[in-house]
Amino acid sequence: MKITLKLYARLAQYLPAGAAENQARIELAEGASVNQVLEQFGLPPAHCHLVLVNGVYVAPSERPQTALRPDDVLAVWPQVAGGGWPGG
Amino acid sequence: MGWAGKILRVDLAKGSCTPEPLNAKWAAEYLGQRGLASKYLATEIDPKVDPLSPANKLIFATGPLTGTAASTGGRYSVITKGPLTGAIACSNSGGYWGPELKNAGWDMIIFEGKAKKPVYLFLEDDRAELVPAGDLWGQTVWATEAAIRAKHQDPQIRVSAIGKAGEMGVMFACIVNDQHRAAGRSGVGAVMGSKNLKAVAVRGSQGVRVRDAKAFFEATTKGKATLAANPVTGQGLTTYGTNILMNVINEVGALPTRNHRDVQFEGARKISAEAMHEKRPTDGKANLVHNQACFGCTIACGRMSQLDKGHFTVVNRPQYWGASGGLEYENAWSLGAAAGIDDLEALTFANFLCNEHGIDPISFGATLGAAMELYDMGVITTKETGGIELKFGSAQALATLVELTGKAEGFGKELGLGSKRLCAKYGHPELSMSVKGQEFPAYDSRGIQGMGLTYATSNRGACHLRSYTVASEVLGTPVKTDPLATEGKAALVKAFQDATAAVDSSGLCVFTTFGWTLDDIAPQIDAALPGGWTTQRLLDVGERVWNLERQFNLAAGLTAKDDTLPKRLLTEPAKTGPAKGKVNELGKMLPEYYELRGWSKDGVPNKDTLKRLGL
Amino acid sequence: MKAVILGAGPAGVTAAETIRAHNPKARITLVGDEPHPPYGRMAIPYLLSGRIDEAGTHLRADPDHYRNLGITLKTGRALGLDAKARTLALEKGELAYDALLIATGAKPVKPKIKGLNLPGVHHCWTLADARAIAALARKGEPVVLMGAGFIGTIILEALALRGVSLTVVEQADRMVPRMMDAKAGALLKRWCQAQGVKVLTGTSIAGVEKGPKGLAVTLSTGKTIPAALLVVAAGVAPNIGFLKGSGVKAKQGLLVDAHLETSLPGIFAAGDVAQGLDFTTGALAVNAIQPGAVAQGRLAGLNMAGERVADRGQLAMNVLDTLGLVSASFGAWDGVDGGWRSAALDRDNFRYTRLEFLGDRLVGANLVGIGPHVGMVRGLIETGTRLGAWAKTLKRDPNRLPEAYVATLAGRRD
Amino acid sequence: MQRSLMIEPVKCTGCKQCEMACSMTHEGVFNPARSRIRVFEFHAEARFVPYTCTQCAQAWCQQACPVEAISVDAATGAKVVKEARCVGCKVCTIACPFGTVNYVRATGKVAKCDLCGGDPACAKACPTQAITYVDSDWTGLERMRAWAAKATATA
Repeated sequence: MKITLKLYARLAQYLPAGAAENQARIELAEGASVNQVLEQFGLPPAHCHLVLVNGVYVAPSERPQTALRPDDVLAVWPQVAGGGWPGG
Repeated sequence: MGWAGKILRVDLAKGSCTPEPLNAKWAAEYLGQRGLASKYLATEIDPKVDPLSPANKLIFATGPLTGTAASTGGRYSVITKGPLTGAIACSNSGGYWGPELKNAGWDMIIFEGKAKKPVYLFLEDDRAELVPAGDLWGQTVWATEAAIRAKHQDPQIRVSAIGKAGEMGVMFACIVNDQHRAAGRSGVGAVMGSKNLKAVAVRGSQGVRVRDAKAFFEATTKGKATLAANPVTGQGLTTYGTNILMNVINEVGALPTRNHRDVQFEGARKISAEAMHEKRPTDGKANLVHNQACFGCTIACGRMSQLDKGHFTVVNRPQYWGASGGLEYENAWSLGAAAGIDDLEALTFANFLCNEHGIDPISFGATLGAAMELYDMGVITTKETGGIELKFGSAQALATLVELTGKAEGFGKELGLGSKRLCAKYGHPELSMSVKGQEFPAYDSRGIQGMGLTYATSNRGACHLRSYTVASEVLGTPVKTDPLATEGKAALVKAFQDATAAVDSSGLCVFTTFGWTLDDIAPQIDAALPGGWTTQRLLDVGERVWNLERQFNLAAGLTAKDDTLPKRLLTEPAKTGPAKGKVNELGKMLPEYYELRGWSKDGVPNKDTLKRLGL
Repeated sequence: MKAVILGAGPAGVTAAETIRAHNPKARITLVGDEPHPPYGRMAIPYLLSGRIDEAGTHLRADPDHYRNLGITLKTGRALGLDAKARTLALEKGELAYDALLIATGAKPVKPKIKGLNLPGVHHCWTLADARAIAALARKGEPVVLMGAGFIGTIILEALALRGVSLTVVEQADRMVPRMMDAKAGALLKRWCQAQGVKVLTGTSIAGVEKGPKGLAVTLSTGKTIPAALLVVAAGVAPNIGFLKGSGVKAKQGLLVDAHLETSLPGIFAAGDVAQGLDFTTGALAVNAIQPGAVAQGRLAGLNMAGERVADRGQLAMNVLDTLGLVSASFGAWDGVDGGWRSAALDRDNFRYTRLEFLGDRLVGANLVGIGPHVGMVRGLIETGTRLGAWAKTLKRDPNRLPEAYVATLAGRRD
Repeated sequence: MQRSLMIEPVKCTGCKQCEMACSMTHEGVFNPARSRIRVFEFHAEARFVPYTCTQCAQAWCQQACPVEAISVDAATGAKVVKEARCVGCKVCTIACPFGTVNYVRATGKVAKCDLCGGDPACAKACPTQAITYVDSDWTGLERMRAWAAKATATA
């Protein structure tokens, strides 16, 4: 099955070759878990702070048993924040 | 000690500048800056005054840590009754101006009345002088700063000024210092313009003392180490700035797009921090040049950007070829997604012009988005716009209108009304995406429920800087909560509101709270000030400030009915993303919030609450 | 090697130290004509104003400094010179030398005006003068100062700080006419008057007589004013009288080449007595200023020690504190042919900045009410740094010079 | 090995922590106007340049002083102002071609960087290592000294 993997900020360096604009279509075995993908691409677990499947947060404890489905979007960020415009 | 102990009262009508001692009792209760100046304002003006009348006052205030080596200790606020909202306004700015005021020996400046002719205040240590500003009237913020520095022959003078927008009463005009740092929201610049006050120029050489220099050094050094070790304040914000959020908020389905018609923007990535780092195909250079810190800041989230000289916005306009303040998340959103525009260079240009002319990019972009929806509906046509095709996604319209709005010319004058008045004028008040007349920032409360309550209850109208529950609901700081749930959000909002009010009163930047709690801040304040400052005392200050602001607004005529959201967010479900099918469930959160605050069902603070807080 | 240095001011002392640094074996004799350890004339006004004591004027703080360096101090006055025999005649005895430095400095000029020999008329030049002035310049006493040139204006401050009732008489149309332009001079005058000092420009002293307060000073206007003390600061002339007939060539001062050597081999000159290369004009000029004297002393010392080092010329420059108003001038402050200027004047706040350029290079400056980093002016002038686009910026706002300096000279290190 | 301040403007964010550390160390107050190091801002270039004395070998300031109020700290190589001897004549301020000796009205004396006796507060306070205190070899000090010599001199 294919899913979309999106890696942002400093994690972009872990995207496969040929990826553009922070994302890549990747081929996975049916039923692969979130954690399997993170491991497959060598993402350091400590840096996988915000892990979203189709925009929904997956807590670290759920990542091993959360199975991905075809065309899911898995997006990952290190710890980030913004919030805004400190002029306001 | 922390406080300079002295404030300057400027009667613009009389042309007098009078020093007076800082009210020490109030300082002990309200700390400084936002809290303390709000106390002065609430005590000194009738809350019912017309914000743009001479009876309103305009206060520039620093906090006790402003001008010290505490990380981010470089802030000041402008406090007044806001014209956009009719509520108390407090807009916070960084850069170098606030510390300069403190270094000149002043905690705050209170402007009263209205000058007969345009003036600016020149303050050099103890010397205060109102200088005729007829030649500066009509000038941009940037030109004003250069002219004042040249006139007084001191390039180190710091200037806080309005552009033509403030002079002309653009309802979201702001006050800009150091090229691109602004007391941005609620139209404080229009109040300044209504007083015929062009600028406040400051030069200080007296310095800031703290109660216990050794303890202060230890506390601030520890604080800096904590920020440096934190992945957000030590690396994330430093490297990517706030606009790292663009893709995050889009992914969670809370990026307001095309005047909140949509909650996800297909062009989000093109205007994100990641894109700012990439080389442009046109000239091979990145939009982002460097990061910049405000005074004392060890985070340095500020962006410095440089445009592609060949871009249509600046071709043949070399005055915009240098680096200047780049896109923060809110601005990238408001100038971009809110109007459906994905041209990073055009957004950066618009951002430059917002700073140059002194308008709030959030309210400007959101108002442009609302106008585009009216255009899309056929309510506004090229007849009204003077030929401008106001289509969603038009970078050309953005570039043209940011300049017209900054100069309050043509259709820019209409946009200068702000979305509430503009939409009402064209018969569609429901299309103004605002609370109490102030436009939303960059989070759709259908996808982040707590932000709905944040916006509805914010004392200065819709605002993310009063309680940033996004930190918890999306970013997992300090703990992750479910953005689509309403349970527990009332308590979360109250906690964020009180803590933020305390930080805003200290002279520090609220961004430190990504790495610090009040437990990190209290020792720094305690070392700077006499009287013993603990986390609990700061929380008390925060709650006191919040209730003081609330009391002001109630006295100004606002009621619980104003604690609400536009119909669209309460009734039109999100179309895509995780929040698809959801509306904001404010009704589930608001009563609980009132109760937690110790307020009546009508949102009025109970007697016990007021007594407990010494109000 | 026998090195004799005549004159124990900054140039002489620096030369002696420089020779020692390059030649451990040289026999170095430093001859002064006053009975004190070498002191800085620059410090005398501060002695007068009470900020320092006499020890505070000493060029070197350590009393054993010269002994530790093996420099022989000698008090004496030179009478003449035998260049062939390489001997210097003193009032008491002779000194033989292999290399001689003449660093005898200058002495104040006494104009030919009636009454300047009366008691109560003093120059302000030596420590002895300072003592005499201090005795007369008491709080509230009327004091007249003749001359508001650079030295006069420094003395002005010292006198004013002593609380005397001071009148300054300057025959030129403005204060410090050889250092400042008319605008700057006018600012200084108005500032001094605001501090309670009477400044009469375009006025001269016609004569002095005894008077009820001690002296009566008659001005060119015909008016006569009382004075307990008249201080004469009407210019200086190099101390070269003893060289008459020696063969050392002189005009305004002793003419020296790029190696600070006079027309006679082995005889060098430095400091206020020397007419050396001027950085700005390329001509020979007497630049009687402290840093120039030191630089020439150092160069002369090097050349006397056998290091052939050439002078690129001394930049004329001065800094002045007039009762709290600090001003400075550098190089071609009055402009050069084909050049251009950028100026900013704020009369109310006593600020004036005038920069003179040739092309995109800075060549001179007049500054009143100066900000920080004033030395950068020297740096830019002496390096001849091309300012490029910054020249345009400075044309709009001359006070951005420190930024221009850092951007063009210092900021490009990485 | 003598050490000196290495300044790398490309790392500077303009936060002025160095100025505050300097003024607090020397004056007991946070006051950038009294700092001996100053960060220059070049906004249009997004460039910030900390700037202070290079402790140049020529020691223009020391040479120009008429009363030996500036001396060399043997341990650090810093040219140090002895306040007790300084008369405030300001000759050093015009003599220093780097413009890094400044007159301080409040004290009537001049002030300049003294390397804090070998433990510079500015370097410790810099959050981005734009200012570091390193072996002189690393700073290009010799290059700078060569520049100083060429720049101004007389040599």
